[in-house]
Amino acid sequence: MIRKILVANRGEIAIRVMRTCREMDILSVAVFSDADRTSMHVRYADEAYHIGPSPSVESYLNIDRIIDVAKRSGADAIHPGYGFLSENAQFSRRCREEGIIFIGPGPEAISTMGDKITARKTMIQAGIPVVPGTTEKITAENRAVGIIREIGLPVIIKASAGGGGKGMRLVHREEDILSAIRAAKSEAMAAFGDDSVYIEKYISSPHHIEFQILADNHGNVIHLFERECSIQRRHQKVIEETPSPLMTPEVREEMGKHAVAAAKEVNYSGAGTIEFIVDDHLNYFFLEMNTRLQVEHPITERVVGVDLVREQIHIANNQPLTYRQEELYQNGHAIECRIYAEDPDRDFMPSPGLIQHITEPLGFGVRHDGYVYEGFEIPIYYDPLISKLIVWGKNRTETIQRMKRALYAYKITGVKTTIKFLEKIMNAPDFVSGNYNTHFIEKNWDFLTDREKCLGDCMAVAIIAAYYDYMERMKAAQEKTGTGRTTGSWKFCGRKAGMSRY
Amino acid sequence: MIRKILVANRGEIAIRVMRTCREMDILSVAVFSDADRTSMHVRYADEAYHIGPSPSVESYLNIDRIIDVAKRSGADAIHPGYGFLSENAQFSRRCREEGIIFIGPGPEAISTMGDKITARKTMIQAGIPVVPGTTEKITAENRAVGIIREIGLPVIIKASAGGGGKGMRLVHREEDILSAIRAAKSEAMAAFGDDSVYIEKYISSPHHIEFQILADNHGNVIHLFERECSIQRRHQKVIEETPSPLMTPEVREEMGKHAVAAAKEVNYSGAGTIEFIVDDHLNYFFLEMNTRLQVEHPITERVVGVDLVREQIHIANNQPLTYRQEELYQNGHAIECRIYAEDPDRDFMPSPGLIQHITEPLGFGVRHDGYVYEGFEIPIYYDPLISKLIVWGKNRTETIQRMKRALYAYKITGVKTTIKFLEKIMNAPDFVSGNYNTHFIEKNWDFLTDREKCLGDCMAVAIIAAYYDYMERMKAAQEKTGTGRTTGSWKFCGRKAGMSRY
Amino acid sequence: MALEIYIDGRMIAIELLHQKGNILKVSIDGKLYEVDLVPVEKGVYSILYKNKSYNVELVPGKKPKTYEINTLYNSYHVDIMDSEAKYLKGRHDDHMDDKEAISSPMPGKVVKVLVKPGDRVKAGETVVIVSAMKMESEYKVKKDHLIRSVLVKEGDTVDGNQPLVIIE
Amino acid sequence: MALEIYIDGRMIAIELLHQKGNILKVSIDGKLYEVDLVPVEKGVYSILYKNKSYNVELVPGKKPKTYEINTLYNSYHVDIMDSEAKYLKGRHDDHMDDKEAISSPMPGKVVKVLVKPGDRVKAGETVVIVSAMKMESEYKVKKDHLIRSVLVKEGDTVDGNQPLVIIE
Repeated sequence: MIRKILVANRGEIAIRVMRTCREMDILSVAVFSDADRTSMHVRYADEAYHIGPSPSVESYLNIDRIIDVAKRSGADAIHPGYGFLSENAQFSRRCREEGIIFIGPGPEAISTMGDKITARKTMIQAGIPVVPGTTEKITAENRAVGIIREIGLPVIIKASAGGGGKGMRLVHREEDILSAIRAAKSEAMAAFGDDSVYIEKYISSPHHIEFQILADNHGNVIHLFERECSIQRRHQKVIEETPSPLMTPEVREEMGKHAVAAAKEVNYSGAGTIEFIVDDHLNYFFLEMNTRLQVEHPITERVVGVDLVREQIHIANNQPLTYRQEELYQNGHAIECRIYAEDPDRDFMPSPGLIQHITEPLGFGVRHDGYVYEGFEIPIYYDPLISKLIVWGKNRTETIQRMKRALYAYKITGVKTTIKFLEKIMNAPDFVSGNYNTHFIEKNWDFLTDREKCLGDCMAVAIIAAYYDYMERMKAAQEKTGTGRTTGSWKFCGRKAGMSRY
Repeated sequence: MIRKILVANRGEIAIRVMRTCREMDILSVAVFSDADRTSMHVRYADEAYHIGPSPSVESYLNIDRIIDVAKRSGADAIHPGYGFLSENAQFSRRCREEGIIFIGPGPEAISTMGDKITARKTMIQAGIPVVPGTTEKITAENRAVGIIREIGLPVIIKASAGGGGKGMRLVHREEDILSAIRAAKSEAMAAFGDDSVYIEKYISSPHHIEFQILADNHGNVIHLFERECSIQRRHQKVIEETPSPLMTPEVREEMGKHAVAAAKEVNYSGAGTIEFIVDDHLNYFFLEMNTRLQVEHPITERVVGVDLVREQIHIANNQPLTYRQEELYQNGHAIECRIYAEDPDRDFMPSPGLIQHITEPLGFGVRHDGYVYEGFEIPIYYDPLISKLIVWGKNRTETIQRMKRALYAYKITGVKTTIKFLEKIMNAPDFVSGNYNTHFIEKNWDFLTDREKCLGDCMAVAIIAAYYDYMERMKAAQEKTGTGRTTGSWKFCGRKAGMSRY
Repeated sequence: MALEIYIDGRMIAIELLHQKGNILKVSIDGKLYEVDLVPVEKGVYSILYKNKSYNVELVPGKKPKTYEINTLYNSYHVDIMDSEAKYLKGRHDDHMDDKEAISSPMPGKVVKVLVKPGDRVKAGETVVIVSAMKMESEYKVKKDHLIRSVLVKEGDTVDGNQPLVIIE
Repeated sequence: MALEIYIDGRMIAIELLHQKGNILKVSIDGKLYEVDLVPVEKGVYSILYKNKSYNVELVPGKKPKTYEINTLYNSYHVDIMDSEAKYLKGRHDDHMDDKEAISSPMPGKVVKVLVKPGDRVKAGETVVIVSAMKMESEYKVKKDHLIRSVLVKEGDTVDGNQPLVIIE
């Protein structure tokens, strides 16, 4: 039985994992970089060990250091969270070699699912629909043309070695095929030194829908229904919800079965996610598998009523799953909003800095998973995610209303955040109607970036507050210099209730 | 349709009501006394009106003032919360006369249920079991003896005009009957100038179980299952949970039907609670009806999935109930802990004062309804309730574990709170086993007040922190007086990240 | 700088031997502690000692140079005993028995004053009733006393530990 | 005291006419406002104006005598224009065109410096790359320029609005 878990992560997810550890009477061990000494995960843990300089490659990605801390602290297991080493097959293997339980799948499953083309082949083998296209690298121009004709337009040409949109071309018209292939190949060669490409059918109004699965070490696999993740900005998820407004019970059941089959095909163990791309007619295709906990896992927890981290630990303890498929159902609706330290008024520029003041939204149906506190300085080195608001309602309408109420009351000063942008999404007719796909943000850009103006006397009260605050500071400063009363005594700023206290 | 609601209350319940108003696009109007200008309900509301001095009789209980604000602000309706005017028949009647919707039952239902003997008679009429005893005032000694023999020992003799335990006598033995009656009568005469008493069967291991009901203006009444409220200190509820660990499905259904019948008997409208006293064998008796929202309503909301304030507003809008009885079910388990500003180490002495620092517990399954913030001074004039932690789990065990985790992370400095006492309750074997009644706190007193001692180096780190803090203050003070550098400038305390900032 | 600290009924000598950034070497009654200490929030320090993570909350006490300190399960009252504090404590001890005050342990509002200067009260008699948060507390004398002066009147708002009545 | 405040592109004259407790009478450009104002939390004021409840959040700006102010849906940048501020602003305006700096709009770490003093760069050319929160931003010149000096080197951590390169 696991008695002590090292959480090889930081930020909200480290704390989220430690919360469940505490509920299960398991001790938690934090690791931290130079930049994170004051971070909440260090303060929340039972024990904390320094593992190196601020850049992640020298700390949170340093396998040797983390294994070393696991041994020194006597941790039985390591929970990788998401990001960092969570999908690193080498790390999973190293844990196994060192006799430490890795809370996640074995290195084989991670490797298979980590390579796009291998994953695609494996899924075809398991009878799971994949986006029509090539399963091999293509180098010859004419072969590509033939394949495209076979698949049917539109298609996307992607660099095999690629990523980040480089060497990628979308082709709508027959006459553009050749020039697009040439352009993609030459761009791929320039960027990666390899001009091989592969081709996939382009889904023109794509929905991103994923299924949560849990698999134990005894061959049992269940799914916990879907999450709709189509609200994305530059391929980064912004808002997720469950159930998907697009879904029907029949398709849900079928996709769920395919998700379970996908996990079984790779002898999966632990919590994982099968991502599908879905068109408007509910045709769905395997996209990829995330072999870890997702950022958006709480909406599933809320609607299905299962603590996914608790289940991960159960599975890592070699116990059989606590739930059978037929016991699970979706109760109500949940939406997650990700709050990033980014400035929506300046093209979402990262906004690290010192948190001056926070008001957290609370009340019925609101869960808030965060890690920052007043006086904490968000470091420049890591992900800009500050926190996640997860809201539940008996139906989608009530959930949206509640999320608006929560965003309204959520205040952070000191850094710029995406809160107001998220509020605009909640008011966008396409979101309210549930009629959206991955183009939503692009399509609604003008609406989303048009800030509402206060019609009342907002500016007047702002001016009065600034004036008053300035005058009080002047008074305080004059008192300090004017009289000799500061006698090295016991009087400090801010001890009087509610007086101006910077 | 209601568009603006005046919330005639303060503290956490005022904010809780306003949250639902915001979700329903209804404007909220706060009222406040002198002591509450900085209170969160004033800040959360859309509008706020001062209604008088700090003592509640001059502000929150002043009907004229509140009606006046309702008219000036153009509020369509008044939500009374709990306490204050919430069970005041005169206030309900006045609202009706003034053409303002009172969100609660009419004055008739409040009056009937407000008088103990009338309520008892009405319930007997409706076929609902009441505690065996007299329904009339008794003055003659020998009549009392006869009745006691009929009811059977033990019994409680209570002063008709009474309250607060005065003129109350518990009788176990036949030979004590006469002396007890005489003592009760003479004490009643001294205290209330009226020596009439009434007699009730004494339930020796009583459980306090209540049923939430909702009734619309069209004759529909439903119940939302039970809440177990037996953890009490001096008749004040401390912890509530649902489902009750004592309950069986059969008794639940039967009690639910009786609760619905009770509400129908008085033509009830709105949300209300039927309180029962229950013995170890699940014999239950009507105790009283609370004709308002209860402090502990959130555990029902969590397990049944219904926003009770939203339903109250629907009903006040003359709409039929949104739910039918057969649609409702209990999903998982929920516990509420009430956090009071009281010092458990000094006999629960009230502890008003300035909130220095708060860390709120968050994460999966945790709801926190509060109203204080850092820098807020809890007034001496009102209830010591600071906040309520409402925790959900798939079963009772998980819920207790989660509550322990939440209480562990919940920190308030500046005032004394009952947090550690609640944590002890969560660890008490009688609570963990679900085997408790209203004598729980008395029975477990030694266990509950025995504080765990830190076995590690807690005292050493406390000493080091005090030493360091003191030295830093001395340094800061010396810098201020030593050099003439404070040039009326822009430098204020606490602007540097994380430096000692009182 | 070495300092004495009064905590939990005993006097402790503490000295900072060495500091490098947030790593402190401290001697407490001769025992050596090496801790990693950083201020994190208002009045809260994060301390790592032997890799255990502690959050220590400090609230300045009502009297100068005192703290209320909370660690996870313990609360401590701490007096910093610098030379000035020692001097004052010495003086205070001398004059201790002269007269006594009945003080309110909690803030509240004076509901009733039952005595006037010159009254003689018996042990257990109530002298003042203070109300806070809907609860009334009666302040009684423990022994027979003469009321020397009454410092509050009905309706007054009082702080915690404020003297209400001086007795002899 | 009367004061000028620069907000949202215009200068506004404000004066406190009368104060009684938290009730202030204020004139803004001649228009009278009576508000109920109390400081509540660190940098937060609760203001009631015509019974509407506002929470106004103030964050001191990076430059002296400036604030970033948030009301519910609006954010304002405010400059308090006392006599010193006006004098400095006047001086600054005079010297404005002399030389320009390329500054980092956000805090981060310098990943690459692509120019050295004396280089001539063309419009649109990247001079420095700064990384923050896993995102790289390229800082470019808008017109042709001569690089006068480079103030940072690779690996440096920079603040928001810190000058990186001086151009002519």
